[in-house]
Amino acid sequence: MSRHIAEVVENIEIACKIYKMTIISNQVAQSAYPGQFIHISIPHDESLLLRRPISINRVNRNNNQVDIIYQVVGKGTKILSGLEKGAELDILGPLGKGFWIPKGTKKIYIVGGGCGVAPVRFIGERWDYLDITSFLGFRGKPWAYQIDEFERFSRKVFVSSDDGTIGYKGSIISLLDKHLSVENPDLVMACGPVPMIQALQKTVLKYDIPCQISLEERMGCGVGGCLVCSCAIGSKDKWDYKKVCTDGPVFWSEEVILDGESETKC
Amino acid sequence: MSRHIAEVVENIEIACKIYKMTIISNQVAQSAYPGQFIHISIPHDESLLLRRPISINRVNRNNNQVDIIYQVVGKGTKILSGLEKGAELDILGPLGKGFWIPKGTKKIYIVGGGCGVAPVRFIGERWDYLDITSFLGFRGKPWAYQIDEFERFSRKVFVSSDDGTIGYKGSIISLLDKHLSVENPDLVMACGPVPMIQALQKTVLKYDIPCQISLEERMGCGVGGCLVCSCAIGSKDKWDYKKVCTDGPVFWSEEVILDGESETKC
Amino acid sequence: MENLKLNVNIAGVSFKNPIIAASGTFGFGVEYKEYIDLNHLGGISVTGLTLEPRKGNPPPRIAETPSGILNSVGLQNPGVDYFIDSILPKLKQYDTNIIANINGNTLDEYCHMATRLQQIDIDMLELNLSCPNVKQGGVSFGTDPEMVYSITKAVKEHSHQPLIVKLTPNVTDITEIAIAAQKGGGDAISLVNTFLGMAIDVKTRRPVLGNITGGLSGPAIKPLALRMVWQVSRAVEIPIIGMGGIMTGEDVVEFLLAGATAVSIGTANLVTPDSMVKILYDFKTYMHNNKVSSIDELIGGLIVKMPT
Amino acid sequence: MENLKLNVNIAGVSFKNPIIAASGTFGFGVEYKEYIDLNHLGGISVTGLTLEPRKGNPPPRIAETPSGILNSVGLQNPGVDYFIDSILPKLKQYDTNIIANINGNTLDEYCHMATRLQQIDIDMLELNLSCPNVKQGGVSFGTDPEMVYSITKAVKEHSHQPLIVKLTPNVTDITEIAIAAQKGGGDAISLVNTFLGMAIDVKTRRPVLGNITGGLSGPAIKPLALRMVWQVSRAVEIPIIGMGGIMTGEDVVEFLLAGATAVSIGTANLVTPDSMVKILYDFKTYMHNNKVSSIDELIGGLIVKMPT
Ligand SMILES: Cc1cc2nc3c(=O)[nH]c(=O)nc-3n(C[C@H](O)[C@H](O)[C@H](O)COP(=O)(O)OP(=O)(O)OC[C@H]3O[C@@H](n4cnc5c(N)ncnc54)[C@H](O)[C@@H]3O)c2cc1C
Ligand SMILES: Cc1cc2nc3c(=O)[nH]c(=O)nc-3n(C[C@H](O)[C@H](O)[C@H](O)COP(=O)(O)OP(=O)(O)OC[C@H]3O[C@@H](n4cnc5c(N)ncnc54)[C@H](O)[C@@H]3O)c2cc1C
Ligand SMILES: Cc1cc2nc3c(=O)[nH]c(=O)nc-3n(C[C@H](O)[C@H](O)[C@H](O)COP(=O)(O)O)c2cc1C
Ligand SMILES: Cc1cc2nc3c(=O)[nH]c(=O)nc-3n(C[C@H](O)[C@H](O)[C@H](O)COP(=O)(O)O)c2cc1C
Ligand code: FES
Ligand code: FES
Repeated sequence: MSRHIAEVVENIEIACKIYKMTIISNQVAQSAYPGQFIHISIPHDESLLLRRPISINRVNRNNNQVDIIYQVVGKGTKILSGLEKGAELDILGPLGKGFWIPKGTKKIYIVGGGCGVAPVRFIGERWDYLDITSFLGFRGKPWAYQIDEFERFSRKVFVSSDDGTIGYKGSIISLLDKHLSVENPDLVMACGPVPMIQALQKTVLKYDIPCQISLEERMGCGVGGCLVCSCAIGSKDKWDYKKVCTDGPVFWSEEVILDGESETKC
Repeated sequence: MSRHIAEVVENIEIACKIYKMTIISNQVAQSAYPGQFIHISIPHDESLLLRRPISINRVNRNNNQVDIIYQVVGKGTKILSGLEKGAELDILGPLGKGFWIPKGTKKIYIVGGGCGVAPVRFIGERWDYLDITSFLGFRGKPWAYQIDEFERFSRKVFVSSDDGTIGYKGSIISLLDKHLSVENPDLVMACGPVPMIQALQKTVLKYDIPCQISLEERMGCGVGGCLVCSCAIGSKDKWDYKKVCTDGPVFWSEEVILDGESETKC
Repeated sequence: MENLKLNVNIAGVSFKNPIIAASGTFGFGVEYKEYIDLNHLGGISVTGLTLEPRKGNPPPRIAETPSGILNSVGLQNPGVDYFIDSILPKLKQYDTNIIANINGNTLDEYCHMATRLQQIDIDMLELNLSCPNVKQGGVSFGTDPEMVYSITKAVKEHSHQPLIVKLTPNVTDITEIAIAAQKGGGDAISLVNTFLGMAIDVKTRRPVLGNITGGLSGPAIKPLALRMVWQVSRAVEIPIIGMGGIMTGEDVVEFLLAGATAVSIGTANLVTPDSMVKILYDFKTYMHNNKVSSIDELIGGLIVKMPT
Repeated sequence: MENLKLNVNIAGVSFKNPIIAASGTFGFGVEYKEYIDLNHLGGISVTGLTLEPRKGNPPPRIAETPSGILNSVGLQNPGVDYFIDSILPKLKQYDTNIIANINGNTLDEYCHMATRLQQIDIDMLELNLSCPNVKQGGVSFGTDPEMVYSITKAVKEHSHQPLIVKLTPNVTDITEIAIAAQKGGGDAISLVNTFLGMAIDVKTRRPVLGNITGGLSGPAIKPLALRMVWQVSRAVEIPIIGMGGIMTGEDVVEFLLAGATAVSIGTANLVTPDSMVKILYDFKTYMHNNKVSSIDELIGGLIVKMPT
């Protein structure tokens, strides 16, 4: 929770238009936990005012390196992708309320879709003593990344793609559904595009499995002051707008009300 | 007169906050003549919409290199100063109606003040067969540049500075005045800050010497279409707004009406 | 990209594409002929004309602001007669629509100009009721619906060409003004002109502009212009030429979706003389990539779920 | 830099420096306490309050535009009672002026809130007549001088604290509205609130904001805000709190020169939580470098040669 300057150590394209950037930030490396994000000021172009929220993919507490993974979708991420080793980034972080492990949790399923694969990797890195099974969905092979990293901490990794070019052809949630019909983990933890999250919500409800999901919403301050990052949390009859930046981005699945019109990109 | 991409070959600080940039542009190198300028789009920062007009300091027709010299005064020139070899610049040019040599001209005086020294160098480079005496005024030694270049084509170079740290202490126009009182060139050609130009106008009038001066005004298009770069040209009773970008930047001294409130920087 | 339908019809005048040079930012067109093929443009709205030649405002006339520019040209122009005699013949060599942007200090002057242009071979008249740099009794005509109505009506009676009414955005309710222009007989509406603004030099403690205030244009105003186009398109029947900060093909799409039938490009011309060709190319690329075969699919095509 | 006079007086309330957090962009202040020492601020105008708690508008509530942002928060807040009971006590621990920004749907609601706050230990009331994201019968109160006059007058009768009237810039003539606020008994004026704008996503062909339109703030609007502050400062006697796109110390100088007595910082807080400290530092640096020992030299200090 601080504003500071982080140095870029590496910035490489790891899949189609998807970049992994490693920065040095002891503040983030030492205190971040899975599901949290950093809020990045875009350098060079003053016409872009807002910071960009990007989740933490991994931290290394020994050398203070922090990895983030981002897809180039607009002007801000385009500029980020052009930064070279030695560049300086003005960041805020770590921010947000991330994933947490309720008492007694032993067996978890990790579910990631597209860019949502990046943040959930941190779960496995940090809590590798749990019994982890991972479900990763991609558009296709050119967009897939870090499957090997998940293999390191997962009992098993299931992969699917929309076009069948890697793993099963079809939605990762139908794959998850099959597994839930035979085995119950203590907890599901997920991040991904809105349609995937909506399918997930139905599935975990059906099997009555506790599930934490990480949401995305357009942000301003990132620190809880401007109220622009609202998402509807509660039940259909009784809900409130909560802040994705400080109340989330991680919420209990059954409390998240998605209207289906929210934007997604990957 | 074209829009094209020029590559930066070199960009170095040659005096306090004054940079010399060499770019490759065959369009400019082959057709530019003294007093013309290029109109540079500032890269990286989209909040800065307008191009920056910078005069041509020298061209090399053999290797298509073009030199410009600029002082860092604001955001645009600051960004220019950070460009490195290999960077690409979107430029328009060569633009404007520069200096010209009326028939029969043999002996000329070149007068430059501050940043105005940069454009008048091109006069001596191009028309070095003339009998040239140069008068260069600077704020002080840290801001002086290219005196040796003027020595190559000048019979004599006179230098002055406001603080006396280089050359005579005092205004370059009073030095010019002394010389005009004993010798009459066929033509004076000048560029410099408004107060210098105003003093020059009085001096050349006193000795009745033809004088061409190069003006600066805030610009939009640079090609004569938007009418924002106006300067008053004519006589006190009968004047019109002319365009610095296409009717100038060079005008006959006796026609230039300066109200004394125009901005200058160097 | 060759089979795209790009042409639009505005008040009976056919435009080969929706890209029109905005008045005052593209001179009389001919200044740009070495940078851009004028035949590729939908139309050109020439520099604002007045009955008599005008010198315009004292320099400096331009200031750069964040993603915008302020200008205070103040309608410098050689007068309508000079335009007709010396400029129009050159311009007529090109295959593009010519729009005469007319400006008056009085209702009489507007009518006088319309009459003078009646028999002249131009495609449309654009009634500028909105220049923020020239004031009549301190208030510009364009902020009062009744004035807009009566000037439009009077000019309409004196003009043979279809009449575009150009609105100022410096008003509380733009729809009220647009409706007045329609009621007065305007055949199309163009909006927006510039927003009144100011810049101060903290070194000299003086305004940057010689005229103190000036008109803001460029990307900074795009969200405001877009909102006005959207509001007006739902309030009137006549077509709209939208403008304000268009720099890319996608900006054109935004204005069409909001309800404009064509667009004008202003500040982009000051930035780069061949902008309009680039913008048209990018616009066609958008259509191609998004499988839009006709521009008509985009015009007014915004999908809205009205908030409850 | 230690001997600079930075304090200003607004309607009898002393501000240690001219930097005030703009309503809605700085929460209730306490959200920022880990990033900024609240004791260093001249004042904090808290998030817009309403009588009852409000949920606000559907997401997305923010869009980025060139050098600006559009927001459509729509006054999400826990209601005035919750503010008084649960938030104010925390805020009162800091040495800075607290301004309560109040918003009503009816004249009654405004008066009710003023009454409720009468005995409460806040320094000033800010009457927000200008939120573009919440409408009453389609027109916001702040665009009608008579409404402004009567609401100001009524609230003044119910309030003990000095009253700031916050104006919307979405009007034809801002001076008319400012004069009405002064006549109604307003002790100060703050301007500008946001400009109504819109952004469209060309991929989905939908508005970016859940509320379709939103309020534009940030550097894009600075030239417009500055012009309005300058106009209003020449039209009224009461002090002005200027805002709109202030991101740097030099921006503060521009607003003071134009006639503001203090300034508010909005969008800059969304960009970086400790912006105000940096802006204050840069402002002091400007004063130091330009040998300005007192802020009073800058207020209204614009040197103008009126155009003829
Ligand atoms: C908590 C959180 C964590 C995120 N983690 C990641 C991640 O690890 N990897 C990744 O690739 N992306 C992540 N995103 C999405 C990422 O923030 C956007 O893709 C990015 O901001 C787009 O910026 P741009 O300038 O390239 O796009 P533009 O479309 O040009 O951006 C315009 C504006 O919209 C905002 N915006 C656009 N898309 C989104 C979006 N999907 N979510 C939020 N704001 C958006 C931008 O921040 C900016 O303010 C995360 C978003 C949130 C809220
Ligand atoms: C024909 C011509 C030739 C010039 N040649 C040179 C040269 O050879 N070397 C040099 O150092 N400078 C030259 N100048 C001045 C140079 O254009 C400005 O110093 C430069 O544009 C400042 O840009 P900035 O972004 O750093 O300053 P900012 O103050 O941030 O610029 C803001 C805006 O004001 C304009 N502006 C500011 N100062 C001037 C100025 N003095 N003249 C015109 N526009 C200005 C900028 O172009 C920009 O649009 C020339 C100007 C003209 C008109
Ligand atoms: C330098 C300049 C001069 C202008 N002159 C005129 C004019 O003479 N008549 C007119 O109707 N509009 C004039 N305008 C307004 C433009 O036509 C256009 O409405 C406005 O700039 C918004 O579009 P933009 O953001 O693309 O520039 C002028 C604008 C600029 C920048
Ligand atoms: C996210 C956001 C929320 C706002 N909420 C309020 C509000 O509740 N009450 C109010 O008077 N102004 C509100 N405003 C307007 C600001 O206080 C300020 O007037 C405006 O943003 C212009 O200043 P800026 O350009 O520095 O942001 C809000 C602005 C933003 C960006
Ligand atoms: S982004 Fe400002 S409250 Fe969440
Ligand atoms: S800069 Fe446009 S006419 Fe000279």
